[in-house]
Amino acid sequence: MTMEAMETPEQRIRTLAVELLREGKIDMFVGLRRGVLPLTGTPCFIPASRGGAQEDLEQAVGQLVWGGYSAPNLAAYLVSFYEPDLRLKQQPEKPVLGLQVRSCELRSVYTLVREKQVPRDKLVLVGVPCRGMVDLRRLREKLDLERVTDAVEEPGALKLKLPGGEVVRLDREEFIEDACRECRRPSVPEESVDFLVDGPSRKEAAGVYDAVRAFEDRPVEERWRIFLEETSKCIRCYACRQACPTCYCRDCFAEQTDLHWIGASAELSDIQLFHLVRIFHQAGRCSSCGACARACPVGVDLRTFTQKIVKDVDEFFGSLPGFSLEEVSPLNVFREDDGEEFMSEP
Amino acid sequence: MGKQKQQAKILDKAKLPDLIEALSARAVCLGPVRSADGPRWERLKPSSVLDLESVNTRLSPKAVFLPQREVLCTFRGDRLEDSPPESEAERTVLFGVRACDARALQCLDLVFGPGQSRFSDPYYLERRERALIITLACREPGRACFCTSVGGSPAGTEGADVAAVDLGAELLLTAVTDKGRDFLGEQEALLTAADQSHLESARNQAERARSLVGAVDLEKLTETLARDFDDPVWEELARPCLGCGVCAYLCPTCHCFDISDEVDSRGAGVRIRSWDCCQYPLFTRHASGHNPRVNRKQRLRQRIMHKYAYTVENSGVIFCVGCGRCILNCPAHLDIRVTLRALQTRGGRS
Amino acid sequence: MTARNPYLPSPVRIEDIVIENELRDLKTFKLVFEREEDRSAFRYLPGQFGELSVFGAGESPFGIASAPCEEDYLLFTVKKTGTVTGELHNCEPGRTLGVRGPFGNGFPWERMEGRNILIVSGGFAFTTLRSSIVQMLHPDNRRRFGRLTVVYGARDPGEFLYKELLASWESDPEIDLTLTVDREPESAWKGRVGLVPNVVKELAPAAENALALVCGPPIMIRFTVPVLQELGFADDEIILSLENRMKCGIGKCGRCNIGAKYVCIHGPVFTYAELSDLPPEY
Amino acid sequence: MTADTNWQPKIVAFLCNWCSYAGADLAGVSRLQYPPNVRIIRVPCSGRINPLYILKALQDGADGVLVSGCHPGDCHYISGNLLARRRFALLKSLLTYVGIEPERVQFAWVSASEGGRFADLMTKISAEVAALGPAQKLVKEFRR
Repeated sequence: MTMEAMETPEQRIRTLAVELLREGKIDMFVGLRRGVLPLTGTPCFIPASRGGAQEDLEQAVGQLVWGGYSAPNLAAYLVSFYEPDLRLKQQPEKPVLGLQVRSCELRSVYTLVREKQVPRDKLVLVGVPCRGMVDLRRLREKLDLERVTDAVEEPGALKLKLPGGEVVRLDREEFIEDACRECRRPSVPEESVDFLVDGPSRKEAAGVYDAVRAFEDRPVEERWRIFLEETSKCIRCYACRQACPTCYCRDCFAEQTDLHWIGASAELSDIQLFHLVRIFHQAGRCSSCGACARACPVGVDLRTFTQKIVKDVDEFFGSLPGFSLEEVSPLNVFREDDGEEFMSEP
Repeated sequence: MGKQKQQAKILDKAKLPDLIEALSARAVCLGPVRSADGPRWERLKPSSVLDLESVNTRLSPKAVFLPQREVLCTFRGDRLEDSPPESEAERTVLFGVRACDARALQCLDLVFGPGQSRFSDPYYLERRERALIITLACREPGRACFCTSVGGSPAGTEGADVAAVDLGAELLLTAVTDKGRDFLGEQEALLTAADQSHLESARNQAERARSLVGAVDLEKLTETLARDFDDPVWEELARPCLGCGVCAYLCPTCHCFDISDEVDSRGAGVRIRSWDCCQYPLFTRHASGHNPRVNRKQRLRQRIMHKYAYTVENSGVIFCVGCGRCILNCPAHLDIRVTLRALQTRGGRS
Repeated sequence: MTARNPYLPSPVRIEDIVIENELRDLKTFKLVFEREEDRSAFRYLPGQFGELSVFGAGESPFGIASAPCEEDYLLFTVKKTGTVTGELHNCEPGRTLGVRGPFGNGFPWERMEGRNILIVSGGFAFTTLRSSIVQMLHPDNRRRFGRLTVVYGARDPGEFLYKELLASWESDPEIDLTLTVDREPESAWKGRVGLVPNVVKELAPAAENALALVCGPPIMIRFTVPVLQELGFADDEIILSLENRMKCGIGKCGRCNIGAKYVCIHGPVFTYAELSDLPPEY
Repeated sequence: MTADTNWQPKIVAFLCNWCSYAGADLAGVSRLQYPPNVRIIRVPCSGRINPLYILKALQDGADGVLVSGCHPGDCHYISGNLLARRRFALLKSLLTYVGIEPERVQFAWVSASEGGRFADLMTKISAEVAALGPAQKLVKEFRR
């Protein structure tokens, strides 16, 4: 048994980050640190030049965590590092980033690389195992999360400390996000990253489209009623769009001022158009990471609707965003025998 | 005056439905109602299940006075029609407003009243005038609360017409304004007089709650913000920000808005005021394409400066009441307390 | 509601439209109030702005190009750039628009009295300066001001606004007008050739007892201010007008601020000294 | 809401310039009867159709939308219609999923020589949409 094998995934991430930063292989490491609130993770950006002192670097890297912390998809931060500043004639040299990625984040990264938003050669990918992310919404339904004073995550349990000092022990698996429960590829393939951190990952899920199928089976008016109810909650804060790594348009159609596709306010039909187009634009891109639904402050059930496009792209065209540079966008190609049962005949 | 101030009353919680029924006859009565996503501001019915225990509602009650989408005027073709009818000109009672949110309304009053410019906002002010605010003191603040660091307190009564304290089986109601006194007078039949022990347990509870609120030392903030507009710390602070509008839309004092015209499928035109947010690039972009706040660093800085520096300079008030909504709901789990601390400790180096 | 609702536009009719330039993307709209009480209530200073509505497209702020002494109508010169301006450019005379205002502080009229006035402008930012000049040249007002010097530049001769008015000023002894174009034009051109800052430098107007009103594209302002400083203008004698994105015009909607100052109420006119104390967010 | 007994559905038809528009034209010159409540919008190719066009039509009050292009293999731009076919398959499925009646948004191939097919198609679609009644979903309507 090597030394490495004895490290926990968290220690291994820290070791790799220190090495990469110290050896000058990356300009910045992007990972997660604990948020102030229990069971949350917040993005952590550690630049190589932190005044140079060894202790400083180790202290910064010591914040990096691995676990089920509820956190955004880190791939959502990449495009801003590489998009050109249109005001400048000559673009400055872009940084090389070390990035801690779980499998869903990696799929987003590959989509961004394929779509030329992020250069692969500027990324050092550190794949990490994933046991699923804690679902804060579900926890909130169960207990007064806003008053929980501390929380510890164990492989099979969540231990939360209540204001009175009482500790509640919950079955971890019960409080994992749907996106993770339904994840069919929780492990990072070794060949798709530069470093792979060993550790326990979830098992591959079966029946991933069950929720979509169940929704499809509802009567049409009921489907509309639910869509209406869900979109009525939306406050148009754009958190779903901003949290999504593959919603990267510089000028979103919702904000284009020359064409004015939709109104600027929270008018219901405009909100519905926004979501329909947002979902449609995720065809062939969505990694099913769940970041959009997680980001929503008002609990719109984005997953039920966004997963539909994933399922259709998968079932109609046999395409699912994965871990390679060779995949082609399903909407940039066609087959002569693509299904056309949906088309009308006189 | 001294005697009137003592006008504290007791409402048996079992009589809450009666109170709601009595109020609903003459006013739109709103309160925090239990839902799957936590308490929500809703129109109350006698059968409503009020949530008086949760820390606070996800969305703040500012939407009652500054709706997310509001018609300013209507038109057809190029003709302006009459202003929208004041059909909703009913009294509004907000029951169970947290102290932080009531203080936030006072911030909004500064903006929409005539103070900041010589113009008043009739839409906002009319709703404010029609409304009665009944606050509910916090017994058990949440992890994200920091009202005491920005001048508030869990049992504060600023912005309240009537202040309520939850004493378990009963509510202690104290009038704070004349409007509040009138209200308690009208509801006399449902109320009994409070005695010394009620007042004492309310006091003890307030003290206890106050001691439980986490503190952020903001003593040097105004000074550092005034100095550190170009500090590199802003770049660092903005990096994890996703650029969405959650913090602003959920904030009880954020009030920036847009005005736009919409025409429906039948040619009816409305001029709409809708919430807008300084974190969106479009917010400041000129028609020419030039944008004074073109990147996230500038936009995050604007939000912080607006709340903790500009409003202080213009009206002497910090536009943050420490409700913690931005902390609880940020999709990147950024914590404004950490940001403010970082600005004080790291700012000013350059 | 006792006070007037500041969000409600007053109806105005387009009486005339003048296409100002060869590119045809600048038009001046002559607007007449439909209601006399609106006309008499709309009392403004040069340098203030109004919010123009094209119902259905929206509302945008524009500096008022007419002068208070032109009592019967308002003039707005509009460049076609976005939704509202695009729709405005589609309008024909006779159509009803909405106007709100006047908003903003306007030029410092009281400070200007008794002083020599230097006006420096480039491109289509000349609008509120037209208002100022017309107001100053009015026989009732002229003697309250000293020498009036105007330097106005455009890319080429076809791009000057208010060509008839400029022609009349050229022969007017009450005003010293210099027109300049950026580069040697193909057609005959009597004026100067050269960028505005350079022309100001050459003309070297005296700074003594003078105020400079400067409106133009940011790049012109950036290079003109040092020239004026060199000529001896103090920072608070250089007066600029800003154009941040605005919506409400009344200090509520929160987007036009530069630091703690709102362009719509504290501005749009600021001295260079005031701007130097503010963050560069304009 | 609409108690109007004379109500006729409004149908917006996006027709490709090279085939379907010519097909509609042929229906016209051949004096073939089809319902007059169709608003035709000519586009260069069915591949030019942004899903937003369809959604906007519904939002602005169309009761039904038809998109029509050249038959597979006939596209003037070689494969515009085949790329479009994938997008339409997804869009129609998504709209149906959220509860839009499938008859509201239809896709069909019509060639330049198929005037009869176009007329028949419009007759059928018009009847289907009429049976559904006025569109209520995704429509921008300010109720005051």
